[in-house]
Amino acid sequence: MNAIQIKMREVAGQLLSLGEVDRVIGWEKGRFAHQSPPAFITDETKVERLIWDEYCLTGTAKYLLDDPYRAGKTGLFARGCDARAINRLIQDGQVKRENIVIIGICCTGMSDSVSRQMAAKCCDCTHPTPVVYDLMIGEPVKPVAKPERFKAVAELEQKAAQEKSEYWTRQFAKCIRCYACRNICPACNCRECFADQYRVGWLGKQHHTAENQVFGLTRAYHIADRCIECGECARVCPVGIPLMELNRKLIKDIQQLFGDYHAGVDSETAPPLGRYSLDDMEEFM
Amino acid sequence: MALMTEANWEPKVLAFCCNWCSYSGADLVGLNRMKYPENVRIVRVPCSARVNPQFIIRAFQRGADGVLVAGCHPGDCHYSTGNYYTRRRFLVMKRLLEFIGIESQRFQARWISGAEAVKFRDTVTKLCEDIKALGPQRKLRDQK
Amino acid sequence: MHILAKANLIEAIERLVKEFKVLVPMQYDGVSRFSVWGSHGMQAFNASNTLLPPKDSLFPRTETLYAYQVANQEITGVTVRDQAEHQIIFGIRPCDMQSIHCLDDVFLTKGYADSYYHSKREKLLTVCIGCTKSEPTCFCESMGINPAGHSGADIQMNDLGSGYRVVAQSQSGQEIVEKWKDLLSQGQEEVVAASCTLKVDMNGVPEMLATLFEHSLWQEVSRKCIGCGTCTYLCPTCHCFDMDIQNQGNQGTRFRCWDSCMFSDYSRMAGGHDPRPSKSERLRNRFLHKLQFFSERYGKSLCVGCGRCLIKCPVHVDITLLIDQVRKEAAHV
Amino acid sequence: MRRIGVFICHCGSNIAATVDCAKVAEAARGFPGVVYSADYKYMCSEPGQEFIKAAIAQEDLNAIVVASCTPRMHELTFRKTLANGGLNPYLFEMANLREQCSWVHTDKEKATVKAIDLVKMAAAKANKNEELTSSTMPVHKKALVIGAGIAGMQAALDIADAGHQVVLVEREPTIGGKMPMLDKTFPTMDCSACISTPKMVEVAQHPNIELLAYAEVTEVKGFIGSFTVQIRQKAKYVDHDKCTGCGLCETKCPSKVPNEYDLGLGQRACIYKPFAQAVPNKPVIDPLHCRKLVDNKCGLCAKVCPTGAVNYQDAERLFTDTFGAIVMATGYDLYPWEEIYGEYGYGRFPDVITGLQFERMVNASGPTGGKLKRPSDGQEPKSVVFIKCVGSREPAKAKGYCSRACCMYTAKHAHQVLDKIPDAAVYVFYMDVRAAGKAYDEFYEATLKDGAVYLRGRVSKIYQEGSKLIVKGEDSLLGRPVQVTADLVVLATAMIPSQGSRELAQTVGFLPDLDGWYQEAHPKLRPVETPTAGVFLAGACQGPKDIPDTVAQAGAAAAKVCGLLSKSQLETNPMTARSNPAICSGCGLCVAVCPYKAIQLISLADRDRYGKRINRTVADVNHGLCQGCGACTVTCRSGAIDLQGFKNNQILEEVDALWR
Amino acid sequence: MKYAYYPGCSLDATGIEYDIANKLVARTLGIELVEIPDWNCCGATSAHTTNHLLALALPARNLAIAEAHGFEQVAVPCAACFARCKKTAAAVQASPDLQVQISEVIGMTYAAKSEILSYLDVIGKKTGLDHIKKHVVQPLTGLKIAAYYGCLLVRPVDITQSDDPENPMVMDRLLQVIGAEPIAWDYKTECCGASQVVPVPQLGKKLIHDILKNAASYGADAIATACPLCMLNLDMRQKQINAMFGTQFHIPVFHFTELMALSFGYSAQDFGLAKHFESAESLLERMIGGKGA
Repeated sequence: MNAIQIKMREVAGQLLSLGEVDRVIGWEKGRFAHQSPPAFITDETKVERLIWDEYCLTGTAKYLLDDPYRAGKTGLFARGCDARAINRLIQDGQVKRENIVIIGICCTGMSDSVSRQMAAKCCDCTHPTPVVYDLMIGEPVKPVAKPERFKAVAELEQKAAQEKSEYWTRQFAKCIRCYACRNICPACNCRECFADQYRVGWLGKQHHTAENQVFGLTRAYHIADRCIECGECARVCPVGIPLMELNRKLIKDIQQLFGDYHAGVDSETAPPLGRYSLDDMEEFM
Repeated sequence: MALMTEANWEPKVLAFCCNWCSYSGADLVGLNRMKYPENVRIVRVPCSARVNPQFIIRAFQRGADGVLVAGCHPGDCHYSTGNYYTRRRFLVMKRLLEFIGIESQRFQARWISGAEAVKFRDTVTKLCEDIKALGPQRKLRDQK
Repeated sequence: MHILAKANLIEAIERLVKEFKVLVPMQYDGVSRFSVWGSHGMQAFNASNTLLPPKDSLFPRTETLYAYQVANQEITGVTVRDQAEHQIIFGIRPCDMQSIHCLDDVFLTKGYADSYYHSKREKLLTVCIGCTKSEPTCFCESMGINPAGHSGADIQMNDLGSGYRVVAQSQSGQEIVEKWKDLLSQGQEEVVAASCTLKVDMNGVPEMLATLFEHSLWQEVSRKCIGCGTCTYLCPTCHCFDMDIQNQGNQGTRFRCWDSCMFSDYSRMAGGHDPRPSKSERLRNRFLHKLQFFSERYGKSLCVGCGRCLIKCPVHVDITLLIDQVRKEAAHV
Repeated sequence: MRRIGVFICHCGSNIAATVDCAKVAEAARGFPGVVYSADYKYMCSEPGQEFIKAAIAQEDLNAIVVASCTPRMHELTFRKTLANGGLNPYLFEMANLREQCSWVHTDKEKATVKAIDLVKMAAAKANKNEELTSSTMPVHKKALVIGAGIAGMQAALDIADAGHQVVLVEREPTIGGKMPMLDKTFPTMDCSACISTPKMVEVAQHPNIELLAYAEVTEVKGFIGSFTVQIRQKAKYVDHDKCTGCGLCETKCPSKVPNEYDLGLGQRACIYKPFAQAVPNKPVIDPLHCRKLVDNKCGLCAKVCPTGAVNYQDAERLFTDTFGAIVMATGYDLYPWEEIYGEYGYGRFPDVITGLQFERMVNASGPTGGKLKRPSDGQEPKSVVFIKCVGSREPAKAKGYCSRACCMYTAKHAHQVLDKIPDAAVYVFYMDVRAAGKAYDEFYEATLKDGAVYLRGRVSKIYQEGSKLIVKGEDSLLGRPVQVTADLVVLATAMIPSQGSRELAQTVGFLPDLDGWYQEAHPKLRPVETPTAGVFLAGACQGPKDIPDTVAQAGAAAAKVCGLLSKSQLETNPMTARSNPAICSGCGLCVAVCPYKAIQLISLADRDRYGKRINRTVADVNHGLCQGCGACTVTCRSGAIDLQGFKNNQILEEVDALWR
Repeated sequence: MKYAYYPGCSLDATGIEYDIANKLVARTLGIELVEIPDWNCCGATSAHTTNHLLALALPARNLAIAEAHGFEQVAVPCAACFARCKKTAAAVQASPDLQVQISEVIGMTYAAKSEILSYLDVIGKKTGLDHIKKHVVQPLTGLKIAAYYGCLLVRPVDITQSDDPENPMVMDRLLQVIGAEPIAWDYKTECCGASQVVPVPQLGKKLIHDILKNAASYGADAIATACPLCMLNLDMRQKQINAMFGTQFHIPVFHFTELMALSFGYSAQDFGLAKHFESAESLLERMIGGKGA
């Protein structure tokens, strides 16, 4: 693992000292061994803080949105999911490609900070190697089709309506409306989220199961054709709601209905729900 | 409200109808004095592409027992491409609603032209019968 | 000294259920919280603490304040919804017990008592169980709290292995001990007190913070924060709320619900001005409220060291690390 | 909260029969925002409308709900009533109690419950209605007609006669299009030049028409009422002001090249008029073949020119102008049969020609002076075979549609051969004869009587045997193969959109159909309009058609343009989308779904959260183009773009009202 | 290049000289032809006029054997067999349940994966023209030849997928490479009457007459074909045509591989030139100095 870490520090040091970027976003150690939160390094003497271990779980791309109009360029360490997140942000017009120096890292999967096993999102990862980068660290690997990642969805689909209804009602009863799933998601880059627009009345502020479900369903539909399957929403949810099952259900349907489409793999192909085809499946005749 | 007590529960079905085709199709049912159950309430929208899937979630949350989205046949849209987007959006939304436990009969999307009065009447009548069989919709209901 | 054998625990609780709504630590679907005795889930007495704090028994997530009627453009009837029931939080930990005291300061002192909180607080009894082991994230000792127990609880129990030592610390606590008379036995076992592995030096911190308002450390710490509400909604002492109307046409209800100072629209004013425009101001505000403002106003820290925010913060913002950094920065300001 | 007045109509007994209108009115009084409610026998009648106006004044109402028939019937009527009553017409909602309640239900009690719900929905929406005013857009009283064939000329003349300015743009050096190439026109057999050249002259002399021949449209911006168009006129190398059209230069020019106008049957000089009666009747120089321009030799034409009009340094000129309306009249071309039809020899046999080449030969001003000759040896053909549907009705390898005019012009050609060559034998291989116009079938019958032999069947092969062409086919009525020895074979080739018409459609901003013909807004109800407001269609560019239909369509398009240009301002539909820059994140998803390209991303000067000046991208809706379909409002996740009159909160209120 | 080789009944009997010539050409060009073991008749016209399933099963069996032996490409010299095999492959690819049915009938699985090529395509398309030119030792200079394709090699277009149905050029290019002069005549793809010449002689013979007449009108010294039945009709029946129409046609007809063999230096005896009805000796003598005689 530390071969990558040494390379990361070397590259970050160069970029900062040459002034190519005025900050680098990577990961650093937290207080405990299983914590490697994002790190923001602004001067080359501090690159020693950068680390690469099995707990670098948080996505780095969405931090580009914190101050979208800052002048300087950002050096961004990007694993497979971060690269797709960058494509996502570029395609949504929130970030300009020329403002980022992408340092791709061929990721081999991270560990869950509680179970210490391979994190769920990494088991299901199809594009471990970054799809867009300026320079690359590690051995590139071809994308892996992992159809079994839809297994949980397929099982749930077979269940009776009542059972599915109870399952999701119970899950969303746990929701504490902390909006961590929305704030970590690279596909959620609205300037003002529908959940915050109380005057329009999309969503009540009350914390109870019905409003939680409306928020969960609406957010799932909003990112249906743009979710890059980075799995962060499910990871950061403090009460463990299986949000990726909702997203995977939509992704599976969209791929079956409108042909193979992987969000964020390139920044040209428009998301399927924003286009149409004359010979789309006809179910409403 | 008499309708709301569970004993003599009468289903309430919401229908979003596009102004140029299905709304005028619904009018034509009236002109021909054809009959269908009283449970349907029609909301007029300029085009089926105006119907936001969030309206459907909202209807079920407030207590709708069934929802219908009706638009022009693909190719006939007054705004040329509106219903192509409607088709994609509700192919996906229909499956999501089923996935969270709303019975498939409760949400229907249909292409109904301005001349297809019979098709509108039959669609609505069948929808109401299915919903009566299924019973009241509890799924996303607000805690009262 | 009274001993309640673990075997009699269920019976003891059953006796309270008649008069009180007993809340016990329960675990289901991966979430531990204080739920009504007998509801769905597994008891979690031996867990160190619940994920969700007990505060929602006193300060509910969503609470209807009053209902109103409207007739031809005027409000005709307003009925206040303020019925509280007798509750017992059974198995509260000393840190959460201290958090209730913090909430008492906010809602009941300084010249205004919140009636909704007050009516619930009057009818609340607390049975505190001391901690026998601490989590790596616990640092209540550093916050001046004794993991073994808390004087503010009505009854203080300590786990002795086969049973619990029971000490009544208030009149109503004594009444409960009376009810358990036949279940109690006598014994002299020593209480084994847990101690926190995570230490942080709190003294002088409020004063240090007063000098660091403009310091750049707030940008540093807040860069990785994603502005979600996890820390505030898991924190036992956070007490911010928002109010809105649920309009039902001719009638409706006014309710209050939890809000988080970390949200981007929390302090946005009409016209779009926001005194705390970015997350660095917001994070600074939360830490200063926890560690400085509250102690300046009420003389005690608003952080009780329960460690919940350390566990669940998606990006591991750590209040203890911050305190260490504050000490370092204050040294040479 | 609004002060709403609810008016329940009995519609005689149509509603009152199955809905207790008084009960609905009484219930309506309890709805939020409703301060006045009444029921009346005929709301849409004169007294009904007066009743509303009176109520507005007395009760100080600021929103009206009328529960009567379908809004598709009387929405406009009641909007006018509000306007007369001093209220903004868009503070108004209708509940459809007739077509969608009383007429479709029988149980009065349930129908009344439903009626109350429908009124409650309307009132809930009315509560959130806002005052909308339609803005206006300037209309430049000038029309642009692209293509100066018979369609373009007729449209230009009709618009100009109505007193409007017209700019007529034509790509070729002369106007007139295909019609002057023809000899006779069916069914009256009057000479084509005699009825088209006068129109060309009329166009050239019309005070309101500015003719730009030898020019192409290169760029079109803007929208209905103000299209900004850039036109590029190619270099003519002849100053048409000085030139008198004497034609001396044409006779002197040494280098001859095949004349495109004669489809390769005739020659022309490098300084040339496509044909004698060309308009403008002045030559242009062919830059590709003129020796002077290519390798700086010769220069004879400049020497002989009496007025010194020749200028070898001439350059192309750019014009930019603003127009209120555009008429597309780009016409058709013939299908390149040589690429596909191996059975007819892939174009190897010179005596296999197209209908247009036949026209050029029989045309008196044509290359053969009206004499029918075999291109191979110039002999007069004694046996002529016509083959119809070459490329048309051939979905397998060419075009699936019928090109409409070939049955008639083939009958005409057969008639002309029998006229010009008394002892000639004429055979026509056909599938069907489609002669549906006025006096068309009679014309076909006459041709049969003249002795044309119609053989029902397709030709399977043509090959050369000596100087003759052997045409092998089948007579499906006799069920026998047939072989004809022919001197000349004329193919009735399919019509296709003119070359470059697809790119031009993209430039102007509308879509051609799958075959490349311009897509009309509605095949039956709006045949001369395109979905893009302000762009109209005339003639064969919209689909194959003959001259009578073309002229009729040109007149229709002109009428539409005159309707548009008669107003100095265009009232825009106020119920259009509007984007809120405060919420818009500039993601651009809405831009792609708008069928009218009415949304574009613009740069907005703004301040970031610390007050620093920044520029950020937001969506901006052009109210002239937006037709109010609302597709963008659903694509916009944050609801920044909303449709006025059908806003998100209005529809949510309507939905919520049902379950309050 | 290695091909499964399906000779078919004609090349085993009446068209034997075509088979020999094919093998000589293959040997020279280094193409390995492996005859499909235990092949059966493809059914030709008689099968598909009697039973549709049989007409598909017969060729399917041959192709299944070829597939079983791992051949990705099958060379089919006879035009009729080529058409039948192509039709079978297309039908099976189009419908999975037909594939199951046929596999049951022939007792083997037939996956319709292998590529079916006429021998003309094998030589004319798959082996490069310059590779062929290297082996031409005796170019047939001055020999004006009418390349005759017939119908089954080029029609129906979507099944044969080989050349332009109206004006094919594969054989013309081959003839050019071996030094001959292909003529641009009109009857390249007109039908030779095939088996109809027997039951409906006046029609069949007329068709053959027209072909010969058109070839003669362009001064063809010989006609080249790539189908044993066309060869038979054009070569064997010239005497009957002359008798019937009073014409004097004596145009030798060759299989295109016979001409190629000659250009590669083989002598007439090496392949059955003597078996031709219209004697070709006089022509060859004139052309290549009598070496072949």
